[in-house]
Amino acid sequence: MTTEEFQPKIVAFICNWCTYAAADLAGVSRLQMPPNVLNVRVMCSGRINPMMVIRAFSQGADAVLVSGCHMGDCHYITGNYYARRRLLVLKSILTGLGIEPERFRVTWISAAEAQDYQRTITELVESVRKLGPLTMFKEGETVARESAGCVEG
Amino acid sequence: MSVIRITADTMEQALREMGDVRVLVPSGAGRKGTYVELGPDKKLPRECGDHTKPSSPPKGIVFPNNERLLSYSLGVKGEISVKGADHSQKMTILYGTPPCDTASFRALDAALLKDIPEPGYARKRDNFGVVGMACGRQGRWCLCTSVGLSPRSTEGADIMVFPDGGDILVQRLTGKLDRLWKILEAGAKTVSDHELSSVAHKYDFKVENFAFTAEKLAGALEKGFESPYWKEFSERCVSCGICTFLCPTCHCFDIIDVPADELSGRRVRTWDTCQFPEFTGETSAHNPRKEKSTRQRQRVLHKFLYHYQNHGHMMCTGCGRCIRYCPVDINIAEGVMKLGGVK
Amino acid sequence: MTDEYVPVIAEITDNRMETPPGDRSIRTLRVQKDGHAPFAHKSGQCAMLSSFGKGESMISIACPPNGEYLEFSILLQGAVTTSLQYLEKGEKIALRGPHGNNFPVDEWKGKRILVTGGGIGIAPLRSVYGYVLQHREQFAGLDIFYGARSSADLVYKREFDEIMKSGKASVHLSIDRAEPGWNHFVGFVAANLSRVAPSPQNAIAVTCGPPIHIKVTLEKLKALGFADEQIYTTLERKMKCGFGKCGRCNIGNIYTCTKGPVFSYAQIKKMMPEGMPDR
Amino acid sequence: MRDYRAETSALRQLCAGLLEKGTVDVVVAWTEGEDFPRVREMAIWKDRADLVQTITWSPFCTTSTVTYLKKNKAALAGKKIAVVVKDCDFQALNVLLQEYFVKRENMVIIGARCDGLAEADMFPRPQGPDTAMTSDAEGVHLGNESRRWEDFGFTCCLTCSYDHMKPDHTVGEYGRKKSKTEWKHLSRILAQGPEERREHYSAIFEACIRCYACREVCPVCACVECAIDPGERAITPRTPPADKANAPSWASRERHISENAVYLTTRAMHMAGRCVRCGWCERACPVGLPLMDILDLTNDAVGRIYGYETGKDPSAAPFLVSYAESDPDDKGAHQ
Repeated sequence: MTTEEFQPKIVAFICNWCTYAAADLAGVSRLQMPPNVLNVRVMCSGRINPMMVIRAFSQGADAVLVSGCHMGDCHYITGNYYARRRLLVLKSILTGLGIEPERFRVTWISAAEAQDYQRTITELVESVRKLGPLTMFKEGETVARESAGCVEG
Repeated sequence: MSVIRITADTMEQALREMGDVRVLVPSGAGRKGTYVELGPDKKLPRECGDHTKPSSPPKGIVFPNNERLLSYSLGVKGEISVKGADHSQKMTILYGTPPCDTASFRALDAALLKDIPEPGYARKRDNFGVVGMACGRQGRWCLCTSVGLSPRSTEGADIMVFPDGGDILVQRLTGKLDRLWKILEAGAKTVSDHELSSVAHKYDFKVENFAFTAEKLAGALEKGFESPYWKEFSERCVSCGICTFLCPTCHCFDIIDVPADELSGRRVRTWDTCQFPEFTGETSAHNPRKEKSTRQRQRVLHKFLYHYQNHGHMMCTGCGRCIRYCPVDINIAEGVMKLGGVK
Repeated sequence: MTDEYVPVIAEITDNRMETPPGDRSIRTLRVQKDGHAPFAHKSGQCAMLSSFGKGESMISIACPPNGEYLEFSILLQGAVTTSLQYLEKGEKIALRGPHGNNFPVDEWKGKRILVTGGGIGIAPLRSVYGYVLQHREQFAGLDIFYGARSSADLVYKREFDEIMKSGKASVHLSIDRAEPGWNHFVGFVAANLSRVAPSPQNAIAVTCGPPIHIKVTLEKLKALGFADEQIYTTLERKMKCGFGKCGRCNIGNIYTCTKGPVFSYAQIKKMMPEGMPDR
Repeated sequence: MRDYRAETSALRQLCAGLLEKGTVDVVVAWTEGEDFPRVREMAIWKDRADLVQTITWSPFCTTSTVTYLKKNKAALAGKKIAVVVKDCDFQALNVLLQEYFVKRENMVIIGARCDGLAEADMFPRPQGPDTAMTSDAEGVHLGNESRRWEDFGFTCCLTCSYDHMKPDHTVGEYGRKKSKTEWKHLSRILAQGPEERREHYSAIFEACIRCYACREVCPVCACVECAIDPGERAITPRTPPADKANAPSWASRERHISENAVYLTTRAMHMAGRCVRCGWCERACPVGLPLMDILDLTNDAVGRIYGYETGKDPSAAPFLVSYAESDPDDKGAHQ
């Protein structure tokens, strides 16, 4: 598979109050975007458990986007502040493990910023297309060696 | 005759020339060690002992930590189709295991093949042979002579090797590795029983870390079931799986379903351990082994009593891994001795 | 070589409500394969029912051997039982078995059979009293003691009414707390047992239920003069493989999935103390 | 030069006094085991005060008394506890105090100044339990045998520099401590490209056997129900069936590289603001995995980006349940 043909699978967790509205507006405004993104609407970016991101990667996502309201605009006052801290720690870990930082993005897009949403998605898809599929978390069934830790080779 | 004298190089050459056979040898001692394939850059072990014993036991070769049992797919109208897994594996020879690891296959065979065989283990075991080696160096935690084995015992081995200078004496014990045996036998010098016993006698040293004979203590262990000592024994246990996952004979397993999506997935067998609190936990929250003292009791008695009652030999092979690698210094030999009134 | 792990695929031909929906919902599934029972079994044996993606559960077969079908009465408990209860008529189910030993019902012929069940523990006993009812003339008598928390929690109510009407057995029902309109005994099964005080003469007592039920019933039966050999019960532990390998259902050196679940009280007394019903 | 025999007898006296005066109900400390110089954690209750004579303190105390507190929480609940802690255990105790796992007013903290840990298996044995134990800047001396600090390969100890604790009682000189070597390992890993890092960490994920020793020995992994477990530990007889049926399953128990990666990454994530770099997980790992390579990614982020000092202030808010308006934002590819 060449990189031109590679269609990345991207999971986007987006907050109900800002980014989802932005995505909605982008759709209504007919802004062109690559169709590789699976949007998951959540009530607040603060609801995103880091394990959801890890799970998304291990279940085959090539990139994950978490997007919420701008700092100070959270519908629940402080949800995105908590989200920012824990998700960026997660990003540091994932980057350290060798997952390119482009594959995990945390952004803040307000309900009016449909064009920002369009740009973020386009950039994300383009950069991941260049990187190719994620190889870090191989899907269980494709693992040839089923005997972890006992026999090498 | 079933004993020959050859050079270690002849053995190495024979194993390398067998072609479609996977040969596994210990890669090194301690935590970093495991059993690895005999590659071109790897030398066949010439001796064995505590200094060549890896922390990982060889049971994973025939009893993998993670093995698919079946795949399923469901139809939208409730149809089910199930495909059993192919448990077969390439012919594998394990070479150079010390008697404790070799004997582990006797215990595993008894536990997993008797009555109804465990399908995954049975299929892999069919294509698996063990070339055991007499042990030349005891370690600080070894207790093989306490559990009815010795540094030269041949339990579990298909072929046994006794290093003697640059030569090795090779003893055929079962017909399982006859292909290898035929290659070795061609032109080799046969050895008398007398010579074998005089070489084997060199390996007859007594392992004296723990002064007890397990078989004599079985009765005392049975009486000690409700002893308050279990609480003291397990007080600092952290309920991790080291003692059981590293044990060459522990074979308890879990069966889990792993859905790939809503309509398909696989059923997988993984190692499990009696030390995890949820091991016997029922959905109703009833758990017969809620306390860690009861879980440690299960581990010790399973090895030294229940398996002995059911199969006539100790399940512990005396490798000492559980003592050495226990993060909180829980010593199974000490426990058995205290319960048995030896100490 | 047969693969013990590969289940039989059978069909659900009936899914009856036994107790009202809710946290203690019980439903009875009838399972058939091509109009017959998926496999032959004996009274007291179990089968491993699968709900793919959730796991497996060991469930007692709640009907006597009949060649036609298997029945399972399932109490809502966790993930597997929840999805099993949702199975509809015509859907497929995967099961393997039969596992374990059985009640020696054939050896009991000519005796009076006393069945005491508590809660969902009546399910394995149904295979015993069902067998006795099938071969009623070969047994000297049949007493059924059965109790549950409330009248709503009683299973097989219609069946018990029929048995009572037919006069083939004496049925003693009980519930834990009084309810308007309840004209049977109020109190625990063990209390009902001492009230009726059946004679141990030429009798076999079979009991099953929650651990506390078994414990108290055993005491009562002993008080009534039953010998250890006359009392049978079932011991069940968490099971995964069902054929004596996975190592979690053992009581001492006895694996309850192959040597059990049926034991006489005499056998239990010889086991390691963790086999006592209150453990 | 430190003489651990002398410090041990001072510690025994101190603990005997605390029990005698009734200041505490129980002392949690290291005691002499059967296999000198390996030690065992033990709770010494008032009615068995004679056992204080088995208390010991030396560089061989590689285990954690705080893990003992965590694992025996039920037995110790509501009791006045004196606990002997070395420097990293102290930090761990602070983390547990932050999370209200233990109550400070119930604790008497005996801080044992630690100069580094030593592995018993590196010394020839058996040796008598009365063998002299000393240490200096060079290394540890057991009888006539000496080993240098570097020989043990305990990287966490070599880079340890805790110096801000205030215990109720002390053992050993409680002065300022400097790390023996500078910790460059992580920066060496991070200097590599993503490809090499993936290779390095994949090898760790692949070799993990999921015995969960790293989690169980960890003094700050104190959740009743771990996210990795299939939701069976917190079940009570009153848990409704629907709760049990719908419990989230974050990770499967399959053992292969992908699920192992989920486990170890999740653990690293949950260690943010908790890991005190005691290194016991790494020492306990039966297959010798360099687990601190993973946890240090977390520690590096927490320390370098957020300037948070784990376990320093027992009254501070835990890292993951607090935030600052000045926390940095995602810088895209330039993390």
